[in-house]
Amino acid sequence: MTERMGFFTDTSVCIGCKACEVACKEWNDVPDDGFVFRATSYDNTGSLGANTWRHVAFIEQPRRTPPREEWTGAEGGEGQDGRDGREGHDGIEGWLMSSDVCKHCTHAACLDVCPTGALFRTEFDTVVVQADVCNGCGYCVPACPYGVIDRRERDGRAFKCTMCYDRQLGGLEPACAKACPTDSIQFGPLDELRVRAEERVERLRREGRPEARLYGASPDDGVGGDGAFFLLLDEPETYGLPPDPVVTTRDLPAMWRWAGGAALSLAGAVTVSFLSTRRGPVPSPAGARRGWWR
Amino acid sequence: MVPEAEFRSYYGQPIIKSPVWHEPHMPAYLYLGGLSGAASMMAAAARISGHDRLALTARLTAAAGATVGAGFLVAELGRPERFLNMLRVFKPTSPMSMGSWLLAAHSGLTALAATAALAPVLPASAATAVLRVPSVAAVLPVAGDAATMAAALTGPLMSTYTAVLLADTAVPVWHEAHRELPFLFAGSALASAGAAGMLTAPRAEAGPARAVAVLGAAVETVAGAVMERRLGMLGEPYQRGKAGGRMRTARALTVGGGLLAVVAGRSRVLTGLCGLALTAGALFTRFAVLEAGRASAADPRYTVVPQRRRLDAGNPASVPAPSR
Amino acid sequence: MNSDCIVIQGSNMAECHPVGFQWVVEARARGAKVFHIDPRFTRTSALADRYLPIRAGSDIVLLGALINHVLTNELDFREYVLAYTNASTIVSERFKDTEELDGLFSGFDPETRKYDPSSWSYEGAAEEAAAGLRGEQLEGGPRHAEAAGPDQYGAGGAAAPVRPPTDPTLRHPRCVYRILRRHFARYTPELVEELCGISPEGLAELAEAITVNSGRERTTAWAYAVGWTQHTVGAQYIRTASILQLLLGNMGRPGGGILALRGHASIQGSTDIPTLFNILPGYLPMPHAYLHEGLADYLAQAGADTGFWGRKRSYMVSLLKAWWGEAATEENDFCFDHLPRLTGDHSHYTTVLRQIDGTVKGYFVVGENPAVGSSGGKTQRLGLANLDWLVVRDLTLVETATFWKDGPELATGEMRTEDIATEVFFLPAASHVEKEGTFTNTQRLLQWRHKALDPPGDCRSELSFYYHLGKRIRARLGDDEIDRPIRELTWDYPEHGEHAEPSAEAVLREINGTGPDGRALSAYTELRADGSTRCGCWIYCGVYADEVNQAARRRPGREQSWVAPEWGWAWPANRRTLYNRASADPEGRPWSERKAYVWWDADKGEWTGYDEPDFERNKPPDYVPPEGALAEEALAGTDPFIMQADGKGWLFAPAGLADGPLPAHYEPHESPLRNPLYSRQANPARRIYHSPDTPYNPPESPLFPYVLTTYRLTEHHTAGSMSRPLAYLAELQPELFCEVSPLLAAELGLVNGGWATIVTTRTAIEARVLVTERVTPLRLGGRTVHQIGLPYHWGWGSGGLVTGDVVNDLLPIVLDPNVYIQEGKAMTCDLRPGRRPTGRALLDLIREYRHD
Amino acid sequence: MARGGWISRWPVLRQLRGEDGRGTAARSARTDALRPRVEEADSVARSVCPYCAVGCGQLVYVKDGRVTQIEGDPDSPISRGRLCPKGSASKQLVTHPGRQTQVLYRRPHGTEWERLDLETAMDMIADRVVRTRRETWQQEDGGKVVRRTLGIAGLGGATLDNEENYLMKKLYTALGAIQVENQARI
Repeated sequence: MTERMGFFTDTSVCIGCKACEVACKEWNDVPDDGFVFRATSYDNTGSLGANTWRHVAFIEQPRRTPPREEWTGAEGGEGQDGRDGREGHDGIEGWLMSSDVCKHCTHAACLDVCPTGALFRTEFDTVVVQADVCNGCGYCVPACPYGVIDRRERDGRAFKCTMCYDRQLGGLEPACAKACPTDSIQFGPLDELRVRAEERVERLRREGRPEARLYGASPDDGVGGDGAFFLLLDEPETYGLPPDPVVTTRDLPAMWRWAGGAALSLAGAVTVSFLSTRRGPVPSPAGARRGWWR
Repeated sequence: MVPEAEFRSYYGQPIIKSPVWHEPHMPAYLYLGGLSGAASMMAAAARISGHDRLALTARLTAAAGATVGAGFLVAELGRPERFLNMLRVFKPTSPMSMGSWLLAAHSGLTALAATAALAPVLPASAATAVLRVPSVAAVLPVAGDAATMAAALTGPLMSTYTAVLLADTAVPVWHEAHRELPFLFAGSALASAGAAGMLTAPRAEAGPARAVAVLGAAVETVAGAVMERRLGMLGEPYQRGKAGGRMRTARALTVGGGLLAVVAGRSRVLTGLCGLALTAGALFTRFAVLEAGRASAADPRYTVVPQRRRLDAGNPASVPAPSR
Repeated sequence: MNSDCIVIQGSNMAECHPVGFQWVVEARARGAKVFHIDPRFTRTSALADRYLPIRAGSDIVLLGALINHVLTNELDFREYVLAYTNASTIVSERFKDTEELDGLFSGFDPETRKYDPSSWSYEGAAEEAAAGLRGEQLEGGPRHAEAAGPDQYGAGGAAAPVRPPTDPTLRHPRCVYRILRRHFARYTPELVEELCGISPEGLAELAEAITVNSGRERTTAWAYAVGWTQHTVGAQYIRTASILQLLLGNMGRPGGGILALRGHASIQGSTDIPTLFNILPGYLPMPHAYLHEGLADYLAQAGADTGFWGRKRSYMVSLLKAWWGEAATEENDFCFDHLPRLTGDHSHYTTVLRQIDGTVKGYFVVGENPAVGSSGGKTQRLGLANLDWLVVRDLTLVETATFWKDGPELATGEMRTEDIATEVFFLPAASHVEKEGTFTNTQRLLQWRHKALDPPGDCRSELSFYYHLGKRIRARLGDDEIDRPIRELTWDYPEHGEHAEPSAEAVLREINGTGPDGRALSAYTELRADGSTRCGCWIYCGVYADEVNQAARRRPGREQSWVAPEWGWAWPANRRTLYNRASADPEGRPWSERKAYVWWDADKGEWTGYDEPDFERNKPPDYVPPEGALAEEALAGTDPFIMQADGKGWLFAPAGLADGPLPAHYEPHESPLRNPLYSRQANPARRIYHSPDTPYNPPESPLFPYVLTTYRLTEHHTAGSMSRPLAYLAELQPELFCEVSPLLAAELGLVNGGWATIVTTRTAIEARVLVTERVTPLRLGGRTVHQIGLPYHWGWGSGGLVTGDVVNDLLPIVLDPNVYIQEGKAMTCDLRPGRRPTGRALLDLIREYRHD
Repeated sequence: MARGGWISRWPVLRQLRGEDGRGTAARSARTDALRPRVEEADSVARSVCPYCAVGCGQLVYVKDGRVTQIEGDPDSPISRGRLCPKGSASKQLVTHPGRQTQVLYRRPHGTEWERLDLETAMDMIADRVVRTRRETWQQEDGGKVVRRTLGIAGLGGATLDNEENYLMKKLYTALGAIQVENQARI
């Protein structure tokens, strides 16, 4: 296994241009996700799925009064005319944009539960689906704690971000990271990215953005840390991310134990049933042929 | 249930993906797998205890359940032609992988057991010629009995592994119910198998089947009740909406069937009703569980709130170091 | 990128120039403060330090107030202002300001609604004429800002004196500095609050930031786009910013200036080498029938004789030689008479009306889609329907090509396909990868595109089309007089490939120009007025220097200085920052180490620095021009603005503008407010049309209470023919929507995701509703003014996977008098819930709204 | 990595040989053979994005006469290899099915498009230009020589090359057509 590669998505410089979504689709020949006006700010692709491997979320933060000092444009004058002009309306405090992607978990549930080996861990420590193997059992879909992977209708197989595995094999960076105009999406050795992210978050906090926090960067979390982690400016759930995800297979041993217990109970129940009704009706004609153990 | 204010989401969109499994495929497989498993256990017990008619029908039920169930499983695949890929890897971390190997073994065993049992009465034809090769004919009964006994080991697992299959996902009402689900399914499997036995075996031998049915109904009912209570807020999906309705129907049918089984006595009609009720109950349970899973996945509240509470309580989730 | 403060106003840079915005993000990371001033909170605002919501169409008030702030507090970069601008120049006593004439400058003729600029001239100077590059370089703005020159300035005279009377103490009441102070005195914070909706606190913060971040050590940059140009006072918006930036000493210096963020790959190139009616390549004016009898006459009036423009004869003669070769001789004025003459306004919208009145018979539309892309789309379509023949060249079947088949007028019954006599030719075009050639980007940088593969099917480049069309036309000529200009035209370029594609490099070489020896020239200073040199576009001279395609240079950026002089080629003479002489003090030393860019190296006796000096390399700072010197010799070593007659940055423009030497605030043609400054509601010289098909919304009309502004989205391109057919872009913004504030939505009962109908006197369109706090209702003069935003990318065709109503159909046809750009950024409209009526019912609805 | 027949590639066997069932053992032959498609390109052209005026560098990869990929040119000091969504969609711009590749003709009062071959179309257009020019030629206007036609007008987009604009302006002007306009004004 070579060095572990990953994504660091710094949402504080994301301009929501969606170049990542397009670059990803152009490279990976991902079909369009339908033409639906969702009226959810500028987001019309909704969420990650089989046909959207990068998804940009748009969160319009209504201003909470009193204006929080740290937010852009929230202080002093603007807060003033904001209130004047809006007749009680709080107006806009900020517009968060964030490019979501498969997290390539250290403990990846999709990979754990895949029965065919279609999902596998690459030499870059990323998690990739082999389309030539997947038989569309769909198990990985509900297994993912982030709701990333999904089965493509009609095609029948499961798809998700590969962190451009083929490009990495050629020493190229993933399409989304390469296209990203403001370098909000950074690709590189995970360890370096984590250091860079720590520095960035520190700086933001110094500049008066206490709400800045890293998401998925800790190796101690419920999935053992994400290969693709984020710098967020609000609670994860407002971005559609689980606040404290856990890899479902963590509890698998316990599950087997309970299932084993249930299996034994079942066996026991059957035995009891037969024992309790041992003295049954008159021996059937078959009764002549006793069991061989007699 | 936390107040709305605490709970935030992205335009109310779900965080995890709903299971893509279709109806009736998945619930039908869950039912048939359970039925086959319990039935094979019953077949063994019956064989041992000399309820040979019951043993025969149980063998056939087990074989049929496994075969048809496997059919539903294949039909569920997005790429059915690739069903053999299920045996491509051996993966302890994947209940479905384990289940596939288990199903392969179990369906093989039950098929052999059934064939052996049927050999004497099968009409002579090219297809069955092999069964009348003297050497084959000689070992077949023994092999059949051996297969039956072996299936008694795979059977109970067949009936309960499906609970792990569901629990080992991010679907809140499945994952959090990983203690009770196996018992719910085990009970349901017993009830189904018992019902099948009552319906197929001659009255004279139906006694044990009736007992199995009653016990199954009891276990299923109790497990369900316990599960919903322990899940607390996460129990809602089992009580509300479509899933709730199915759950209640399942419970009524199971309880009713159970009671009927007790009093049915020698009445063919009552026995028939009872068997049908339990069978329907078992089916409804599986449909209800699947639907509850979908409902809990579709509402971000069931994903976010428990995790939020975990964080607020200061004990975030964690996992032991990489197993790789 | 080197700015200490960046003000983005009239531009949504993050959305419309995302990749360019990376430099803003970097500057911010280095500590620069970023302001965004816009009617809407956009993706740019989200990344700015500070967002100020402003009412569309009120920018001059804000900028004027900033100028007022700088002047009254004497915060200007005095040393720079005195040395490099015309602040001390004394203006003719005949000049009268808007403050004296209630919204008019002296020289206005109510009959023609045009200005005679003679009274704006410098003390003791005769009238000014229109210099080709007047103001243009300075403004960095729409390169055709002098476009209307020839037919605007009446009888021109001699150029501005190179050394007009001045008062370095700035005390003379008629010196430019004093005039400015008087003129902008009324642009107060109170006025800003009343007209722009920006609070005094917001204004104070902005004023503080730009003044603190200007001077020797620091620079502030301004970035704008069509949010400034598409107004009836568009050119004056940019003038106002220029005045402010000159006062702050931010022109010609690193991290300073005014950036025009242009919207199309080569929109810059298409004005440098114009497909515009009123100029020839290199901003030489088209000859005017009533002004220019012959070449001498033309040159005498085509602008200043001092400054580099003073070489205009060599530019013009070289162009004529490039076009008519041997046929062009001293005797025949180098075929000057082959040039057709203008007699007035022949611009886009006027031409359309000429289509409707039947004057125009044939129309070529190449890579453009006026049926949905121009204001008052219905007028456009009426024009198209009245042509004899129409040639459309594009990648997809644009609405302009299919209007006869599926235009909106068919649905309303105003047109019937069978009645439309227009003969339509649709020719598929080659894409940017299927042909070679140069684009000129927004920084005047020419970049060569190599051809990747042949175009499919019948697709051809425009180069190929026009070349072969020209050959066919020449083959059909007789030998009579009127055919001479074509017969004698130089029209032979090497052909290659199975499609006989003409060589783009050969054309570029012709544009670059050749000397007497037939070899490529390397600088426009080599151009001669005697006909010994040929040059297709003097400002591009040097792009093929040393017989090398300089635009194709691609030395990796990481291997060069941040100026990256070896990537492509920038006009003029590969200079990346114009007038960069101003980045050094009068003695030629950098204003500061931090802001060093170009400086005088006394030892070597030449100008040097990071960039190509935009100055005569060996002219020392202490050079004083001899009397009667011409062209560049007439400029001193301290005159950085070398295209100007006097080498100064013009705070006050004695000529060159059609609507006044100074900016004044006028309301948009359609506005819900009365102009409190003057009794003149809107720009008195604005260009209006009286066409029954495109009436105007009356000002302050209760029928149209809302301010409407239009804009682009990152996910689409202009009218959508390059984005709506693309699944990957269409899915990102699938439907036309209007952005409204929750307050307005509540008032009108609009539902997020539902439908709304937007109405003007032109037409009504429907759009999905996007309710958002990003649109701010403004409190102006005690009343709440609601603004409505509409992206304009949709149409019914163009092979679009997504379609929608045509926003431009709502717009009025009213133009800026300098550049003839329509007012597309500030109109009024009505808004109602639900979808629009269809068919006849739509016409009935509009009738209700028409005030006649 | 195991090659050869599917038996020896069967992951279960490879697991028995000690490979990771969630890693190397699960790899398919196709996965082992994977490479970035740009490596197979026959040619790479250095180009410039056709959308806005920033002028981002593009690399155009061509294989078997088809564009297989367009992405940013890292060498460009303007864009440093980055592209916006439109620039990133450039490949679709030049390859999408909605793109027209045939000449179409609509005769006066016609209700449908008709096919026309390119050469014929060019000749017909040339005929019309010459005819219209002659019919609408204006030698004088109010006693002043103008030598022009108001019968022919042109409107150009701002995505045309400088060379193209140059030939257009040159030809129009020589023809005496002065109503030449451009998106720059719009």
